[in-house]
Amino acid sequence: MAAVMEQSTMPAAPEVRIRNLSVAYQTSTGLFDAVHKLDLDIPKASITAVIGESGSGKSTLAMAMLNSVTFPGSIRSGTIEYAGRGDIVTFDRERLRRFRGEHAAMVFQASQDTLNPLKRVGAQLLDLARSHGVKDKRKVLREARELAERMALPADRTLTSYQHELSGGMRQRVSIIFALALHPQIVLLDEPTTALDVLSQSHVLEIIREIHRERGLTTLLITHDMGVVAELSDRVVVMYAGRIAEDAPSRELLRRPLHPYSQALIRAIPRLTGPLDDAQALPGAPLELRQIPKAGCVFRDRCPARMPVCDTGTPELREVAPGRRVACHLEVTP
Amino acid sequence: MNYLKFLAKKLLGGLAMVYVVVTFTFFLIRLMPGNPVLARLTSLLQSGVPYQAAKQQVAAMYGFMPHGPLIVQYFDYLGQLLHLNLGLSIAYAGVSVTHILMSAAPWTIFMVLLGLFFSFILGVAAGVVAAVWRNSIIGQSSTFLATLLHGIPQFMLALAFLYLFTTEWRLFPFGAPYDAAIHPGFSPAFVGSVAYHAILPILAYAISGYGGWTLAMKSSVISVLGDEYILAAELRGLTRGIRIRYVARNAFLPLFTSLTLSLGFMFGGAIVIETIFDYPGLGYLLNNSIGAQDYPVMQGAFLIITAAVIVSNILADLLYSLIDPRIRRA
Amino acid sequence: MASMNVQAKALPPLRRPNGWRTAGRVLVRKPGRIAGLVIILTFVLMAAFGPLLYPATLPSDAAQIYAPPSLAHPLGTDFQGTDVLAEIITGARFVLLSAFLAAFFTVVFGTVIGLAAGYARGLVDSVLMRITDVFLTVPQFPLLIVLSTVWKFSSPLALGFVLGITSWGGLARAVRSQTLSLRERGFIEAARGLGLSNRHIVTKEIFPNVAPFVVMNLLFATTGSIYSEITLFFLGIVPFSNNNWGVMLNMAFFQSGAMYTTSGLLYLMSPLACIMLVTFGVVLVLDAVDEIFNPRLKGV
Amino acid sequence: MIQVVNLQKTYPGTRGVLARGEVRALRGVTLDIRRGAALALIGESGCGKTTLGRIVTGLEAYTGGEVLIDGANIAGMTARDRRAQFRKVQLIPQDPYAALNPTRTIAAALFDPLRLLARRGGKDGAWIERRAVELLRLVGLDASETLYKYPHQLSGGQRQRVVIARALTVEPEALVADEAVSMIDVSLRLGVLNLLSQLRRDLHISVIFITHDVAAARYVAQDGQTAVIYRGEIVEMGPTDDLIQRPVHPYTQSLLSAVPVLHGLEQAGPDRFIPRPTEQGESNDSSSCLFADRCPFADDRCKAAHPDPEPWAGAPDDRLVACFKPKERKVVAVPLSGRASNQ
Repeated sequence: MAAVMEQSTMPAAPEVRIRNLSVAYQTSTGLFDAVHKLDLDIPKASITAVIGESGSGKSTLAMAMLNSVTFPGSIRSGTIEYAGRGDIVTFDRERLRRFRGEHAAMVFQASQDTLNPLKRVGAQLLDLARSHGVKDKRKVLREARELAERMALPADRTLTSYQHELSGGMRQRVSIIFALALHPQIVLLDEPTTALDVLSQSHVLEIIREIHRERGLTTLLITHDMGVVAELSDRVVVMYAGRIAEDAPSRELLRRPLHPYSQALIRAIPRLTGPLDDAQALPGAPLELRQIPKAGCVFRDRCPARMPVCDTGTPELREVAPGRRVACHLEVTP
Repeated sequence: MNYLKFLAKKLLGGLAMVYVVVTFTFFLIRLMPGNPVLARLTSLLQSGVPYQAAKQQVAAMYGFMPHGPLIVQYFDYLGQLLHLNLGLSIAYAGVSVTHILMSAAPWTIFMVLLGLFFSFILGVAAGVVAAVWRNSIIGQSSTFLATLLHGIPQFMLALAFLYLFTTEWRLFPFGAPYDAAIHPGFSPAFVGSVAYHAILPILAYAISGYGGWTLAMKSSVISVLGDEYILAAELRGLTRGIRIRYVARNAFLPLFTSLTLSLGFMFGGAIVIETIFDYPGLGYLLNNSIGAQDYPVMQGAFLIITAAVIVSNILADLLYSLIDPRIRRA
Repeated sequence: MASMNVQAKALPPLRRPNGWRTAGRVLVRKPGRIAGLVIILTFVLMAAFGPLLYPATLPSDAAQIYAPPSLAHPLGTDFQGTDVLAEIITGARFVLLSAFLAAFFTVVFGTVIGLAAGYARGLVDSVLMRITDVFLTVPQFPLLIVLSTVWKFSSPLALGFVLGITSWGGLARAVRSQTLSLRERGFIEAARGLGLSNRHIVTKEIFPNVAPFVVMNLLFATTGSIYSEITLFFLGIVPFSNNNWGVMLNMAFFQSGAMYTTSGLLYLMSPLACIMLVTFGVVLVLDAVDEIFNPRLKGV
Repeated sequence: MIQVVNLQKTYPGTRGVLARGEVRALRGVTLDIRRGAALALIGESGCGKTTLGRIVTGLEAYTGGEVLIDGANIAGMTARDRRAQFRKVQLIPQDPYAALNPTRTIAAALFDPLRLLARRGGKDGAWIERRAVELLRLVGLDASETLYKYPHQLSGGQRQRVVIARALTVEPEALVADEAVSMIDVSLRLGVLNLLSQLRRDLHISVIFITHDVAAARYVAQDGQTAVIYRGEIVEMGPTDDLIQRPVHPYTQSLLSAVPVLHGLEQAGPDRFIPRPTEQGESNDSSSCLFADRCPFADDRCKAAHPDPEPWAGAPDDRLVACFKPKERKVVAVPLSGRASNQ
């Protein structure tokens, strides 16, 4: 297991290469970066988690990765290169459409209604196949049925259902079926288990893990839950206020977080064992878009280790060990 | 099974509504200051008709006796209604109201439904355009036109049409449903004449409803465009054609609520449009019956207009239930 | 910034947001809104003081029939030689007053019935909604025609009441459905759990949430009522007890054949233009309503 | 303080176009919460725990059994008395965004209930404002920064604190917190959980904490009781830490197994098993164990008869388990040896 992990976190040729990405939102008081000058490589055949709270920019990053940031947001600068496919930011409309769903697909939150309420699930799968010029449409349906069986869904009933006839947990699994239907290489999971309770969550995580391994997918997991990160991902990127605070192999981050924010996040997890006082809440609240300071460290107001330099100097994201990056003025050693 | 129940409920609701309206008009007319029935009786007596004959004449006219307990009159009236007997007209002495209404109703229903159809189809299409291309010139001018037309009262539109098309340019006739020189029948000449005479009123209906539909469809489309499943469809790479179909069908549904609300407006508008264009439908009849104090005709026209609205309402509800699986599937 | 207030721990400064001042500020924020406000105010002044400027019966001059615009008659004269401008100014009061009363009744009936049905639910709701259905289904104009046979609505109050009572259905239904969904929101349940009275919940918790919608409907209902009442006068359904814009239209169209002679065009067009101007003013102001009531734009 | 005896709630099946059979949300729940005590109710969504919370706060009616508040049976009370009783039990709902009226300031939200109390106690307006400031301080908020703000100007954590402060205005004897932290940012959740425990200690308020997050339950009810609910029944109940460390019912074990393991900090318990997902269309038949069709340890007996809660031999005084084959299993993750929590 450890060996597998080592391999996947090696900085070999990345599947996705994000450079200098800024995504801004236009508000009545100006233009604000939800994602700010972000550099990130997503290694092939691994599960990379992006963790962050509200306003961290994690969802914006996910949308940017499919070049689907919608008004009033827009990609201001940067490139998102997919291995062998090019920079998605420069794709024209038709190329972008083919790319989505065929090469990279998204699994949505259980609480989201991602199906057309007026059409049966099966008919919408056929729409998907037709949109991407699939010849053997029956194969798509057959595979969807197999996936449904694996996910403990009654296959025939599911495909003939309308959305309102499915429960939250079922919709979540149907969303996975849609994402996998066209055999994409890259899967983006947007809070896949939020709004599910623990039992459904563990089951969905199990399925994702299995299919990821079977198909050799490159998976990006967006979440706010450190537990999900620990269960599923090989590598984790901690985001705060549109910037990467820390980037490390998951187990190492949990074992020894370097950035004060990562430390605080892990310390804030209620635990089943150990003294209650071990866990502590972080003072303050996550920043809203327009509160993000232009200069200095964005985390300084909530940081227990704040220094004078944090007010003026913006900490660079620097590599402190192979595969570990931290953006903090503190001297840290892994 | 459930669907049949749903149907039955709708129909019963409609019947109950008709009953309420019938009762309402009955008592309203009976409670009028200077009861028209008594007034008629008095005027007959004054003109020298013997009491018994006058009473019979009035009874024949209104379908009931002017004296006697109200409740008896009421059930008598209901009984007559069930036989589609609405009494006799006063203005067109001796002609049965049912007969008058039957010759007027087709014109109104024909024009209102056609007007509604055109305004609905055109408005919905323009609404999609206004929403999907809302940031371009086409979309914005569609919105502007709709807002403008929606803001102009129906009678003003009708007046403008009348002035422009009949007085200024003399393009269309007005004042009759067809050319008096042509014998009614299923001949091309007759149908052509009917269409020619109906164009202006239908246009007035259609244009006065158009703006409202465009604005309603536009806001519905914009709200659907913001729904998660449309974003999901885009992220799954569905083609633009399929996505527009998803949007249009979903945005279309809420319009049925407005459709039922607009039916009353459309049929009510018959009064305005038919009066302005001198078109002999129910609205024209209703308006004229006031001046002529022709209460049986007024009452009948009011009833039949309301009934038409109720029936169209039920049809719209049924249509809706056929399109929306959330209602269709038990 | 959060640590600045450490020593100020006593009572908080009473910086309560002032609703009227915000409303004023919002109204003058865009030139369009100012224009709308000016138009509406002009007509309101016209309605308030117009009739005081002229004698009760306007003078007519048989020598001046259909006179073209001049200094003495800026909008010309009508078929009797009466000054059109004077007719417009004196006719404003009846039209605007009854339209406003109609809108007021519409909104009061619609809001009260909608709130009651949505909050009480159950039997009260069913009964109120069946009544609403009847009023929604029966077409307004035909109903008004029938009503006009029993009731001469010649005062603004009577006409406003009749127009109001025939047009509250849609609003009641909309307010009801909003109330039903608000009722399920956490803050209403909390208020009930805290033992606050039903009256408090309806007026202080639910009503502020439907208020922007209600005010918007008040404005819409005003223009809608102007149309309806003008239509009634124009068609001659309501007896002419006084001079107003609707009567002018009726006279111009049916009596004096203004459609066929260009000389009477101003007589026909003047009331039409006024109606359109009032509508235009309302539409311009309408876009400020949401901003005035949106708490996101209030306060700090 | 709050007692429920054999509480039942059955939702009638819906007739008409979208027909559904009747739903038994609660099938006879018996609980007793003393003044100042803490009770955690854990279970999956749809298990009935939220319904229970809504019933004891007076937001929903029940169809069978009894609810007693301060020893007084709610049934048979006049509406007025019932309201007064239920005022002693305040709900802290899941969604702090919906729980505050967006059109009103925090001050208005706090003043209204305070005004009721002031009227009764002959207090004046200054008392109301003073009390509001005091309550805000009690829940850890600075009144000068919150009192005259609108809800949208506060963060999720602040809002939930305001909701708690508002509940405290009527001086309740119990708080029912229904998933009260699930919509708050993770870094702030513990603060709210700690606030609830603190209020319990300082004000002697009972707390009923409803959640599917076992770890969060532990933070509020560590020295109290935890009840595990499955399909409207209590399947296991006992002192919180003992129940978490030594779960006996397979359903409790599956819930605990499902809690993500923080690999790197801890390792999975040796007996951990991944439970099967919920089957759709479970039968309403209560002549068998309701968990039998999902239970990996079920045998014929479990399908033939229905187990009732009974004391467990391993801790007969304070554990109740409704299982024919109670067995302790080590499913909870344990910290990796030599690695205490960081720093």
